Amino acid sequence: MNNIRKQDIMSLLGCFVLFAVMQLLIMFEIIGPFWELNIVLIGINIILSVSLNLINGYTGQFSIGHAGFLAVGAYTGAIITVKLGLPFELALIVGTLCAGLLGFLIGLPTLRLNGDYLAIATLGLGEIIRICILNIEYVGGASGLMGIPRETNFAWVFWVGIFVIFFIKNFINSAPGRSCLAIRENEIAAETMGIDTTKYKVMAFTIGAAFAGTAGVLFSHYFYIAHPASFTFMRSFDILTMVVLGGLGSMSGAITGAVLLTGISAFLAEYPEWRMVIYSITLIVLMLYRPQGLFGNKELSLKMFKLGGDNSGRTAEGK
Amino acid sequence: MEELLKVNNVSMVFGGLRAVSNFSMEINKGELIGLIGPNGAGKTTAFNMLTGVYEPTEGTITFEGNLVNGKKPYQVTAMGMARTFQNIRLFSELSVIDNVKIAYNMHVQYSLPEAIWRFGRYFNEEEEITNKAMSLLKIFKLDGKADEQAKNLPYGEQRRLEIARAMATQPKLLLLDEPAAGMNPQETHELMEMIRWIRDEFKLSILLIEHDMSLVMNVCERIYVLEYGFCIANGVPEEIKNNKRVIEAYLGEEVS
Amino acid sequence: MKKMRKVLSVACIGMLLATALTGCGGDKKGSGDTIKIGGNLEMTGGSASYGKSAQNGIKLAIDAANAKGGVLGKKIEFVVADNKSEAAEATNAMQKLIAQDKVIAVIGPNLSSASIAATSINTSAKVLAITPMGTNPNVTVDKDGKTKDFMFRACFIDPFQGTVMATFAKDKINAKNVAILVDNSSDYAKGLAQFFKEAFTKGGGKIVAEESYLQKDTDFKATLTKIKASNPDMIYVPGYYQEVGMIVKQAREMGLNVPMAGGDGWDSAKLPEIAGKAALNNTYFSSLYSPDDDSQLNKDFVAAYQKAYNEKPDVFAALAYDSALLVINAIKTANAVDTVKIKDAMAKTAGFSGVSGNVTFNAQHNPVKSAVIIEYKDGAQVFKTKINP
Amino acid sequence: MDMGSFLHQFVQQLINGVSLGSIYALIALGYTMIYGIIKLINFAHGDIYMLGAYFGFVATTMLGLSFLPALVFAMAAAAVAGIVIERVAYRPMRNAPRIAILITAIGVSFFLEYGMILIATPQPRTFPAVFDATVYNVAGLVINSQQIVILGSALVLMAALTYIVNHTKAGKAMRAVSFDMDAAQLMGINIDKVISMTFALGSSLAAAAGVLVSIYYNSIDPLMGMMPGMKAFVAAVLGGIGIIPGAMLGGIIMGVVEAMVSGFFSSTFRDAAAFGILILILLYKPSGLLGKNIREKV
Repeated sequence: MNNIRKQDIMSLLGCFVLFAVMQLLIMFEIIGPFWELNIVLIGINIILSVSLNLINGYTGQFSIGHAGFLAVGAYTGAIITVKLGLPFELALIVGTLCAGLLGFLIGLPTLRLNGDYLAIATLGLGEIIRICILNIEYVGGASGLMGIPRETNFAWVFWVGIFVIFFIKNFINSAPGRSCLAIRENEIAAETMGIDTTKYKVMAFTIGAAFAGTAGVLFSHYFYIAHPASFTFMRSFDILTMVVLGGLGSMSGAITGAVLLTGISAFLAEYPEWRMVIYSITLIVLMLYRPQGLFGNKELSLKMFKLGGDNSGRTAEGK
Repeated sequence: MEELLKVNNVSMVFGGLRAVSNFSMEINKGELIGLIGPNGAGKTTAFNMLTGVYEPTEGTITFEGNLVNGKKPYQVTAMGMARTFQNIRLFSELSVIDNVKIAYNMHVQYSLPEAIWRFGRYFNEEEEITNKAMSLLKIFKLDGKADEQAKNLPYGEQRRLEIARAMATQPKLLLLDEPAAGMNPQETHELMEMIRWIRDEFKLSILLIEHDMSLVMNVCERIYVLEYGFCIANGVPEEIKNNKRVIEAYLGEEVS
Repeated sequence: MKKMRKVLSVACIGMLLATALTGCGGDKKGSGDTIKIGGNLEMTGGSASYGKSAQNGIKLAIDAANAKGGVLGKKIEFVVADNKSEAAEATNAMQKLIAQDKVIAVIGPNLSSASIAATSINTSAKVLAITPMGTNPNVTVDKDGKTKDFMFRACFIDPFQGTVMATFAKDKINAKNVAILVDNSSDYAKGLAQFFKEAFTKGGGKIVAEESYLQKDTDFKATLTKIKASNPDMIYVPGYYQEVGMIVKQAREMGLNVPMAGGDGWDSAKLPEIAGKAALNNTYFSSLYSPDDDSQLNKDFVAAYQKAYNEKPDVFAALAYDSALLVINAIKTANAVDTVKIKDAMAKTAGFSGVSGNVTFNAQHNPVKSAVIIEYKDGAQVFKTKINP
Repeated sequence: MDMGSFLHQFVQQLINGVSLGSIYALIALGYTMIYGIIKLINFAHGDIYMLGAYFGFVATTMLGLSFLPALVFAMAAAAVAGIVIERVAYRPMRNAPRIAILITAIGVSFFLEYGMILIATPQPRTFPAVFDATVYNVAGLVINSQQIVILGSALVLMAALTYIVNHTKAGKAMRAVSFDMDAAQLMGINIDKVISMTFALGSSLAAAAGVLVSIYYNSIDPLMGMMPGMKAFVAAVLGGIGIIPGAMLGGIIMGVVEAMVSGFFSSTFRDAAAFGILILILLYKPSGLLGKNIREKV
C-alpha cells in the first residue's frame, strides 16, 4: 500500500515540476499571450472532458448535455463575484455545488433511461438550461452577463485541473468507482452483484456535472463574459468529441483529446475559411482509423511516461 | 432443518402469457436443489422472480422470513442470494480480479471522502478486498489470470469466474442458471464436483437450473420439474426419474 | 491492411501534433515593409454571414489603399481570425491577432457581446479595435460609464436608432398602438426594442404586444397570430434581414397589413427577395447607410463591391469598409506605426467621410452620424427622411 | 380574451402548428428510417436537408427547371450524396462502437455545413418562387396553399414509405436487416446494398423536405439544417424512433406544442417546452409514443 502513496507523491511532484516549467515559460514570455490563453483553454477543456469521461466513459451513461452544467457554473460563479461582490474562491465552490445539485436533480429521473434515449434527454435538458438562462434578465438574458473580472489564470486552471484529475482517478480506484465501471460493463450483472445502480449512476452524473460547473466558473472568469451562445449543444458535442477521440474510459485519453482538439482549433485559427472543414475531416479520419479512440480504454503507464503521468484507471494499483 | 427460501404459489404473467403458474418451493439450509424442465418451461422466469428482476404477479417469496416481492435485485443480493446467468454476464472489459472485487463492494465500509483522499479505512479495506478476492480466485483456480481481461478467458473459465464473482457477495443461497451450458462432458463433470464442494466448503444452499437431466440427477438432493409454467413434479432424483409426467415431458430426450 | 491503417493513423496524428507544435513556436514578427491590420470576424457559427460580408468590405478597402501605394509607404496586410460567432472565442481571436500576428489595429467583432468580451484584450495590449456593427452602448463604455480607450465603433448606438424610429412612427405613421417583435438572441435588436419602447411610450404611444423570436427561426406564424389578436397599427421588428424577410412575408399572409418598421439590420438586397416585393410595401427602417445613397463615394463602393463579389453590399460590408477606411485614415494621421498614437488619431477623427456618412467620434467613441429613414416601395429602397442626432 | 376569440386563436394556432409540424415530420421520416436500420443517430441528416435545398436551388436557378423536375433532381442528387456519405464515412465503421459512429456523423455534419459555406458563402440565398402561394381565408382563419402542399407531401411520403417497407421485397430486406443484421446476412441479404438503399431513400426524403421548405420560407443558407435537424430527431424519438407513423405523429406534436407555447405563452420558451415534453414522454414511455417497450432479456 505504501506503493500507492509513493506513486501519488511522485505524480504530485511531477505536477509541481511541470507547473514550475510552464509558469517560467509564461513569465519569460517564451509562451506568448496567445498560447497562454490557449493553454488555459486547454486546461478548462481537460476539466470538462475528464468530468464527462466519468459519466460517459467510466459509467457508460451516454450524456450530451454537459454544456448546460458548464453554463450553470459560469453564471452562478459570475453572480457571486459580479452581483454579490464576493471572492472568486467562493464563486468556484458555489458554482461547483450548484452545477452538482442540478446534476443530481436532473440525473435522478433521467438516468432511468439508457442509450440514445438518455442522450437525447440530456441534450434537451442542456438546451432547456440554456433557454432558461436566456430568459433571465437578472443575468443579462441574451446579451450575457458582462463585466466579469479576470480572476482565472494559468495557476488556477492548472491546480484545479490536477485536483479534478486526482479526484476522478481516486474515485475510479475505489469501491464506488468500481461500481460505476461494473454498471458500464453490464448493468444487470452489476445489480445482481448488490450494486444500487441508480445510486452510482446519479453519483457519477453529479460529480461530472459539478466539475463541469467548476470549469464554467474558470471559463467565465477568464473570458470576461458569460454568454448563452457559448453553451449551445455544439459545445456539448465538442466536449463529447474530445472524450471519444481520446478513448472512452481512459483518463489519458480524455486529457489527450482535450489537448489535441483545442490545439488543432488554435492552430487552424490561421486559416479561418478552412478551419471547420479541416477540423471535420480530421475528426472523420481519426474516427475511421481509431474508432475506439486514441487510447482505447487503456492508460499511459508510468513506465512509458515518467513525468507527470499517472497510471489511473482500471488496473488494480499497488500489488 | 431450517427453512431458507419459501416460494408460495407465485405466478408471472406477461401480457396474456402465464410464464409461471402457482409455483411453490422450499429450500432449506445446506440443500442442493435442482430446477429442471424443457426449453421454455419458465425456469429462468422463476429464477428472475427469485432474484428481484421480475416482481411476481401473484404469490409471495420469502427469504429467511423476509419478503422478497418488490425488492430490487441489489437488495435481494444484500439479503443473501447471488446468481449467475445463463448467457454469461461478466464485466468483460475489466480484469478478472476487478470482477471479483466489485462483488465485495456491498461490504465496503469506507466513505467517499476516504476513497478520494485515501485516508482512514481506505487502505486497509482495499487490501482486505484484494486479498479476499485473490484467495477466492485461488479456490476457483483463476489466480494465475487475475490481471487478464475477463473477456479473454476461455469459456469454461468465464463460467467459473461468474460463480466466483457470485460467491464474493457472500451469499446464503447461490442460484446457478445453466452453469454447464456449452461445456464438454469433462468440464461438466469437474463443474459438478466443484458445485458440491462449494456447498460443503461454504455451507450454503444452491439452486441449480438445468435442462440436462443427467447432470442434475447426479448432484441434486431434490428436484423440481417445470413444464409450461406448471410444476409437474418434485422429489428426490429417484422419484423424478420414474415419474410418468416427467418422462412424457422429456419424451424424445434421454432419461438416464 | 491492418498494419497499413495503424501506420496511417500514427502518421496522421504525428502530422497534426507537428503542425500544432510549429504553430506554437512561430511568433511572426511584423516585418519591416508591411503593416498588419487584423479582422476579428464571425467566419463560422451562427453569424457567419455577417463576418463574410465584413471580410469582403475590409478587403476591398485595403486592396484599394494598397493599389494607391499603401499607407506610410508600406503595404497593408489583412489578417483574419475566426471568432466563431462567440464571445470567448472572440477573446481568443483577439489575442491571436495581437500576440501572434502583431497587428496594429483590429476591425471587429461585429457582435456586441463578442466585442465586449474581446475588448479587454486589445485594451490591455494597447491596440485599438473598431467594431463595425457592435451597437450596444457597453461596447465602448464600461459599467462605470468610463470610455474604453482602445475601443471604437463605426455604427451608431441602439438608443439613437430606437429613438429615431419612435419619433418617425409617432409623427409620420401616426401609430398609436405598436407591437414589438424582437430577435431575442441579439442584444442589438433587444437594445433597439428597449429604446424604441422608452421613446415611444414617453411620447404617449402604447405598446400592445411584445414578442420575441430567435436567430435562425423560420416559422413565425404562431407569434404573428398572437400579435394580430392585439390589433396593432404598426409592428416594430428590430432584427436582421434574414428573419425579418420571413416575418414580413408571413405577416402579410396572415393578413397583417399594417406598417412594419425596423433598424439597419433590415438593410440588404436580399430582403425584397425573401419577403417578396409586394409584401414589403408599407415598411420602413432606420439606417445610416443605403446602397442607393447617391454620394459619389458610395456609388464607387457599390460598383467596386459588385465587381469583386458579384452582389450588392449589405450594411455589414459597408460599415466594415468604413471601419477599414477609418483605421487607415488614423494610421495616416498618426504618421507612425505606433498603436497608441494611432488610437489617439482615431479618437480625434472628425468630419471623415465614409460610405455610410460623415464620422466624428464623440467622447464615448461613438460616431455622430445622421440617420436616414428608408421606405421599401415595390422592392426598392426609397429615401424617406433624414434625422440628425 | 373572450371565449370566441380564444377559440379562433386556438384553431389558428392549431393550423400553424400542424403546418410547422409537417415540416418536422418530413425530415423526421428519413431520420427515423436510417435509425431503424442501422441504429445510427445520423446528425448529418439535417445537413442533407440543407444539401437538398441547395440542389433544388441549383436546379431552379442555374438549370432553369420547373418545380417537379427540380424536386426530382434534388432528391436524386441527395440520394447519391447519402450513398456516398454512407460508403465513405459510415460503412467502414459498421463494427465500431456506436458512439464513435456518432462522432463521425457529427464530423460529417460539420463537413457538409462548412464545405457548403466554402462553396456557396454563408450568405442566405433566396429560393425562387416556383409555384405561387394562394392564401385561403376561411372564417378569419388563414391557410396557405403551400402549407397544404407540405402537409400533403408528408402524408403521401409517409404512406409511400410505409408501403415500401411493408409490401416490397426491398422493404422486407430492410426490416430483416433492422431486426438482425447478422441473421439477415446469413439469409443471403446483401446488407451493404440494403443500407445504401436506406440512405438513398432517407436522403431523398430529406431533400424533398429541403426543397419544399425552401419554397415555403423562400430563403436558404448553409446552416439551415442545424435546428430543424435537431428538432426532427426529437420528433422521431417522441413518436418512437424507427417507426414511420411515429415520426409523423412526433413531428405534428412538436409543431403544435411550439405553436401553442408561442401563441399563448412566450415564444422564447418554445424550444424549452418542446424538449420538456420530449423528456416527460421519455420518462413515462421510454421508447416513444408508438414505440414498443422492449425489455432486455435476462
